[in-house]
Amino acid sequence: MLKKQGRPPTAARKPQLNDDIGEELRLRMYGMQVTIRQAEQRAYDLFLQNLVKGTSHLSLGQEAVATGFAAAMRPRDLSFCTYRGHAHTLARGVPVEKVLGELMQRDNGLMRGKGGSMHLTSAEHGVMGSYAIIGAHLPIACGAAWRAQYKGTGDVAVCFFGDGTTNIGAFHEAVNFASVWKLPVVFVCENNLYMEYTPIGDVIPVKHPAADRASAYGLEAIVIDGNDADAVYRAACAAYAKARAGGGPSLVECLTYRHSGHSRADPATYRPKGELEAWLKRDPIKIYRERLLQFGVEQDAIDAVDAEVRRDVDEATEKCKAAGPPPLEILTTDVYADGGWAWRN
Amino acid sequence: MLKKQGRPPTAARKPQLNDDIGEELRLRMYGMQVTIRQAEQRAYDLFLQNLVKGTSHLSLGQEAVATGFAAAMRPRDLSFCTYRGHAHTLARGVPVEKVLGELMQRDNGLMRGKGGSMHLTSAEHGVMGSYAIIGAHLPIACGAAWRAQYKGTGDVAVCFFGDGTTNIGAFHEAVNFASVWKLPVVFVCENNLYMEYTPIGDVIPVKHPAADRASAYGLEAIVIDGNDADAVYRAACAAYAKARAGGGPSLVECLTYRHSGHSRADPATYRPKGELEAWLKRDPIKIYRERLLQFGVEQDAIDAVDAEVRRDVDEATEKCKAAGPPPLEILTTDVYADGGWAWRN
Amino acid sequence: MAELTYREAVARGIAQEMTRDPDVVFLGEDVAKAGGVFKATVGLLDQFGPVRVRDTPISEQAILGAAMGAAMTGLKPIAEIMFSDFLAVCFDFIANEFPKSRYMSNGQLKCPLVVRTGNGAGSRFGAQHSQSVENWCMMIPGLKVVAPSTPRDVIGLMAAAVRDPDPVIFFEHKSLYPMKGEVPDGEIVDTLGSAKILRPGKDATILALALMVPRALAAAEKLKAEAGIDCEVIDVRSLVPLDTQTILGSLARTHRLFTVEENPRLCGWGAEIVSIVADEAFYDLDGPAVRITTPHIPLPAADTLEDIVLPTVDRIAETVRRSLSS
Amino acid sequence: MAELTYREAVARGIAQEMTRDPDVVFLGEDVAKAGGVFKATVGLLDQFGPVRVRDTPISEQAILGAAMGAAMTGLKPIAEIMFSDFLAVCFDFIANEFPKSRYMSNGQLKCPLVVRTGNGAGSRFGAQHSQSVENWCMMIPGLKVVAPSTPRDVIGLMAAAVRDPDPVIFFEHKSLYPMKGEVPDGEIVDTLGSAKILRPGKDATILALALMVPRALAAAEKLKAEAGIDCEVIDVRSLVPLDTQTILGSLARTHRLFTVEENPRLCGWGAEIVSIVADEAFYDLDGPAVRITTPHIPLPAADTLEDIVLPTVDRIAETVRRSLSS
Ligand SMILES: Cc1ncc(C[n+]2csc(CCOP(=O)(O)OP(=O)(O)O)c2C)c(N)n1
Ligand SMILES: Cc1ncc(C[n+]2csc(CCOP(=O)(O)OP(=O)(O)O)c2C)c(N)n1
Ligand SMILES: [Mg+2]
Ligand SMILES: [Mg+2]
Repeated sequence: MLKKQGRPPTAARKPQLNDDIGEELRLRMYGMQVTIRQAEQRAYDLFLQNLVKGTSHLSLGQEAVATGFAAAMRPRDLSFCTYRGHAHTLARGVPVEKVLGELMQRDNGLMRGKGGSMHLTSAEHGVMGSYAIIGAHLPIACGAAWRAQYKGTGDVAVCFFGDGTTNIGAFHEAVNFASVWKLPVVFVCENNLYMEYTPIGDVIPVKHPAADRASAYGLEAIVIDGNDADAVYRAACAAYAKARAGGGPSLVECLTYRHSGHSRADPATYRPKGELEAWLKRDPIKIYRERLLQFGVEQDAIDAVDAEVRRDVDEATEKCKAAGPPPLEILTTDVYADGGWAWRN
Repeated sequence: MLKKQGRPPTAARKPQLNDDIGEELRLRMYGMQVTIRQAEQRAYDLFLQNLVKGTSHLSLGQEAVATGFAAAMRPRDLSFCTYRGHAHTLARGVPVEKVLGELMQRDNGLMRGKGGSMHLTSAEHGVMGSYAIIGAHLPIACGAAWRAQYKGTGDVAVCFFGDGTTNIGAFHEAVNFASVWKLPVVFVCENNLYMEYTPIGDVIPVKHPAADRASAYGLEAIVIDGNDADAVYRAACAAYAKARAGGGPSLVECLTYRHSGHSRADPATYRPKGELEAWLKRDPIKIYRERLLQFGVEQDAIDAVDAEVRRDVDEATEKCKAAGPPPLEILTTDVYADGGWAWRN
Repeated sequence: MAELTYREAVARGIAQEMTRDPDVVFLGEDVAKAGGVFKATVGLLDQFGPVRVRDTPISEQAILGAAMGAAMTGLKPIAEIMFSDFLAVCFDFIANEFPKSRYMSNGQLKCPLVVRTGNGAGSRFGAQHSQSVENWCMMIPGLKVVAPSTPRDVIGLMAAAVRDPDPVIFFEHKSLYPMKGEVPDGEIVDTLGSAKILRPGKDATILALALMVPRALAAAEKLKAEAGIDCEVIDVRSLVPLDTQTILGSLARTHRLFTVEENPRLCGWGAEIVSIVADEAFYDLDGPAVRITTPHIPLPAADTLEDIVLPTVDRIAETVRRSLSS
Repeated sequence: MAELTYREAVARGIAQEMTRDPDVVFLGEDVAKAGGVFKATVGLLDQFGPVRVRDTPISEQAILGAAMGAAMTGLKPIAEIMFSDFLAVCFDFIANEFPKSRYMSNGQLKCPLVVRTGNGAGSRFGAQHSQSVENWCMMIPGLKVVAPSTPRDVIGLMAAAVRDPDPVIFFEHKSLYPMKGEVPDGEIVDTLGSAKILRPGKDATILALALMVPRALAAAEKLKAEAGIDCEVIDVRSLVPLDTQTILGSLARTHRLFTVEENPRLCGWGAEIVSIVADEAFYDLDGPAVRITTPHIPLPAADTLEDIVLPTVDRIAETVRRSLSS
């Protein structure tokens, strides 16, 4: 009663910076989202200059998912990504240069151009690979979680995938397996409404591609706002805590949207009029910037983050442009553990 | 009130033979269950005499499922079975001789010994194959249903599989696909509590391997008593009617039990004490015989069915014993549609 | 006569068959509304409607299984598996279901369907989207396997595949999609199991498939111009059935054999052919039979690496030249 | 020295490695409580407990995927795929995941695991449970592939496979499970990539694998006794790495080559070896290299048919005899 009467309505909604997330982490999460955004926009520019080779799949608009889940991880937790994995890779702290270098297939790339944009991997950052065959990495993440369980490390394996991936067999096998073995793995479905060009609603008989399947595996149906990094962070913390406590896997569906096409080849003309515009209003970076301001963070501080990221991305771009192609000798290295490719004597 | 007071309690429970199923169909369903039982027992005897080659998977105790689903089919409806498919094959009217002949790998077998016990097929009876790789036939049944939908034939494809099969990827893909395309296919899960030797309860985090997954595909959870042919028949009728009306697929879980081991090699020692005995009390043939008696069918009439089946099975056995092995020429026939196997000129 | 791209030829080939036979249906991921990720099936939805041209979930096993069940009961499905690398996620249908049901049922069941799929390297897509996997299918008894190298062959072999009563795996080469070629007007129907001598020659026989065909031809021209070596170039086109007669016939004239394979070396189609030749044409051979293949490694993504990994015109020419002069 | 069955050797081989290294774990369908459907893993659950020896759902993709993720992060999993035919339902892991992750990551990821699986015919199980599919794996760059023919080799090669830092596909032959052989006491560790000359000879080299090894040996004895032909018999044992030196060395002495393959003909390992020989040892050969294989058909179930479909001792001997005398 006092609350309702005594305070002005704005003050009543005045958010607290010293909540469970706090200012420092929020600034970090803001910076990460901006880093992903700018790095991917740069990737797009470089593609237009014919400097990004092969394909590439941007997460523009989905930055909050990668950011929130990564921010809640411990260093030894492991990420398993898809071809749309730049965001998740950057979110674990992999330098922009390494990612852009790989997209440009230069010698300074994360895998020196051997893997390409769809297979970003940085074991030292816990990014245990990006997988380009739909569904494959869900069972693989189970295996990493199994190892954590076996060794009692307390580590969590986190596996990111799209809405369309929920219809492939490996999804079903993996989530069931993880649930029966109570593995510390978190399955994160980024529901961006589309597969490549076909709306997910056309190919499932339920509303939520992941959450409406959760009960089949004895799991809770979890749907969160994937464009709000705070909501993502909190869901991640809960899922990780459950996993670390021996409570088994979680399946978290994040509602989000990709601003650009499926891949660089896709102008995304299949989207109904107004859909993009509506989602742009819910741009995760816009939302987060507004929240920071609302929380009392200064515009200058925010601008400083943006500028610093831009410097970083510019510098990375220059380094990549200056880097050479991978030397031809690496063509046949690292097929086998002995470093070579000999299949005969 | 009148009912309760005016009639003696037995009369009150006196079942009506002229219900939706009726006497004639009931006698047919009884005969079919006995046929399956006796044919499979014979197969077992022949195995002990070393006359059944390869493997074989009996459905002793599961006869009501095959019988009820087949009895509700129209001649043009299609059955898709597993390696445990003798029952479903017989239930569509395939002669015992043809089935035993195949198990004995004789020239009079359904496929002249080329397929063996795990692949019983009789296209003329609508048995579109028995599949020995877990899960494969679920998508295939979808295809047959797609053709029925495309041609507007009103035919239904019926696909039988076990509890353990619900954990393989193809199950998930097929049921989702069928639901989205609203295909006239009925998925029948025979939950006999075990995979090969491992209890299904050990490998799923839910109670019902099929029914607890139904909602993931927008389907109703249906669990029936698989040892009561009447219950099975009614569930089948409902599912087929829905399918023919364009209502799409159903997923029906039948609770049942196999009296013998998984395959001929399995003494089934992994079963807890008393489990088999408890289920033997619920033997589908025993249940059905009692029901017929209760319904006023004469013991003599029932015995006559049993005796006729025995004659038939005996005769089939003799024919199979007399039949020779397949001629060696058929080794290379029917690889391709031209009848031969030429992969080169 | 019109000039078409290989990509356009795919759509025309499918359209030709869908027009002819109402039982031909087409399904796959993003094939209908979007016209395919390679834009090879643009226009089919408009022309034949959503009942015959259907988008599916990302469920390759369901796609191939549905195709099989439909084929078995009377339709003639064409199923797309977007990238041939994805045959691995539905390989049970390729290896155990399609090719065995007729045999196991002693001829009771049939499986007349076509799986078309984007095969091969050159797009800098990396190891999981660039493979040449025709051998995954060639080694399975009961399948037929074709891989056209020109727009004309795309249409003709597509027609042959759709009309064939057996399961046919149809490999389209991703790097050939933009290539243009002359295509006659009207219906085109080829036959499965016939290789084509594209360039007659007397000094050596070079066998090639799909993207390797234009490279083999260019290498032959180079060899002629630079070394006076006159190679016969044969487009194998169909791995199963295999036109052994054309191959052995050529060898009887040239006495030397080279295969140009995009696949990684081990157990490639070239090995099979060389083993046939080593047995049946041993006394025709004047020197070693040599396979020119992609090294037995996963494929790299980087353009510079990818460019040197597949057999190049130079590598083909150099290998032949050196082998003939030793 | 003890006499063990091939089946018992599997359990002993696994036990040897699980005892040595606590990071070795074992998973599969019905492998723990039931001791495996072929009873090849009886006793492991009792010895190593349910944390290291685990039953799984019928989810082959989950089994192989879990093995891979565990391998990648430090365990040494052994995964069972009950029948090798089922590799088709999890082939993405075999073809696209295991063998490519190290390469694509430029050496950052590792995949030290073993997939063991029951391979081959002879049990009258029919086309979907009898195949010899070692070639499905041999053709994939990045895998290693072994197939022992004796109890001793089962243990030695299992140890080598488990200790190997790369993914190894280990083919056990179902028809060999009951076969007995002498096995030395104590630890046995073999090396991958070494073929074994089991019977020296001077007139021809016969290469065989798994179940075909005893048949090739018997054929060699028959040829010696009946035709005075002295064959060298080599157990190839490891398809990748391939011991080309032993094979080429033998050929340099005998000048004639025969392969005995259980696989259907097309793209078999014999084709690969013949193609190597046709290129590198052309001038060593005194006559055609001949492959003796199962015909290129799905396998029949019936005993009478199955008995004639695989290469038999008589067919091997007769083929060699006729070829050497022509
Ligand atoms: C097994 C397999 N099938 C198809 C593809 C082609 N493909 C790549 S991305 C994609 C769409 C995936 O959609 P979703 O899971 O929603 O992820 P998103 O791309 O939206 O992040 C498809 C079909 C593939 N890579 N692997
Ligand atoms: C893909 C595949 N994995 C494993 C097997 C081996 N296998 C044959 S039957 C069976 C158990 C199946 O259990 P369920 O589905 O419950 O059927 P039931 O045998 O009880 O009728 C297994 C694991 C197989 N045939 N195919
Ligand atoms: Mg999506
Ligand atoms: Mg069962």
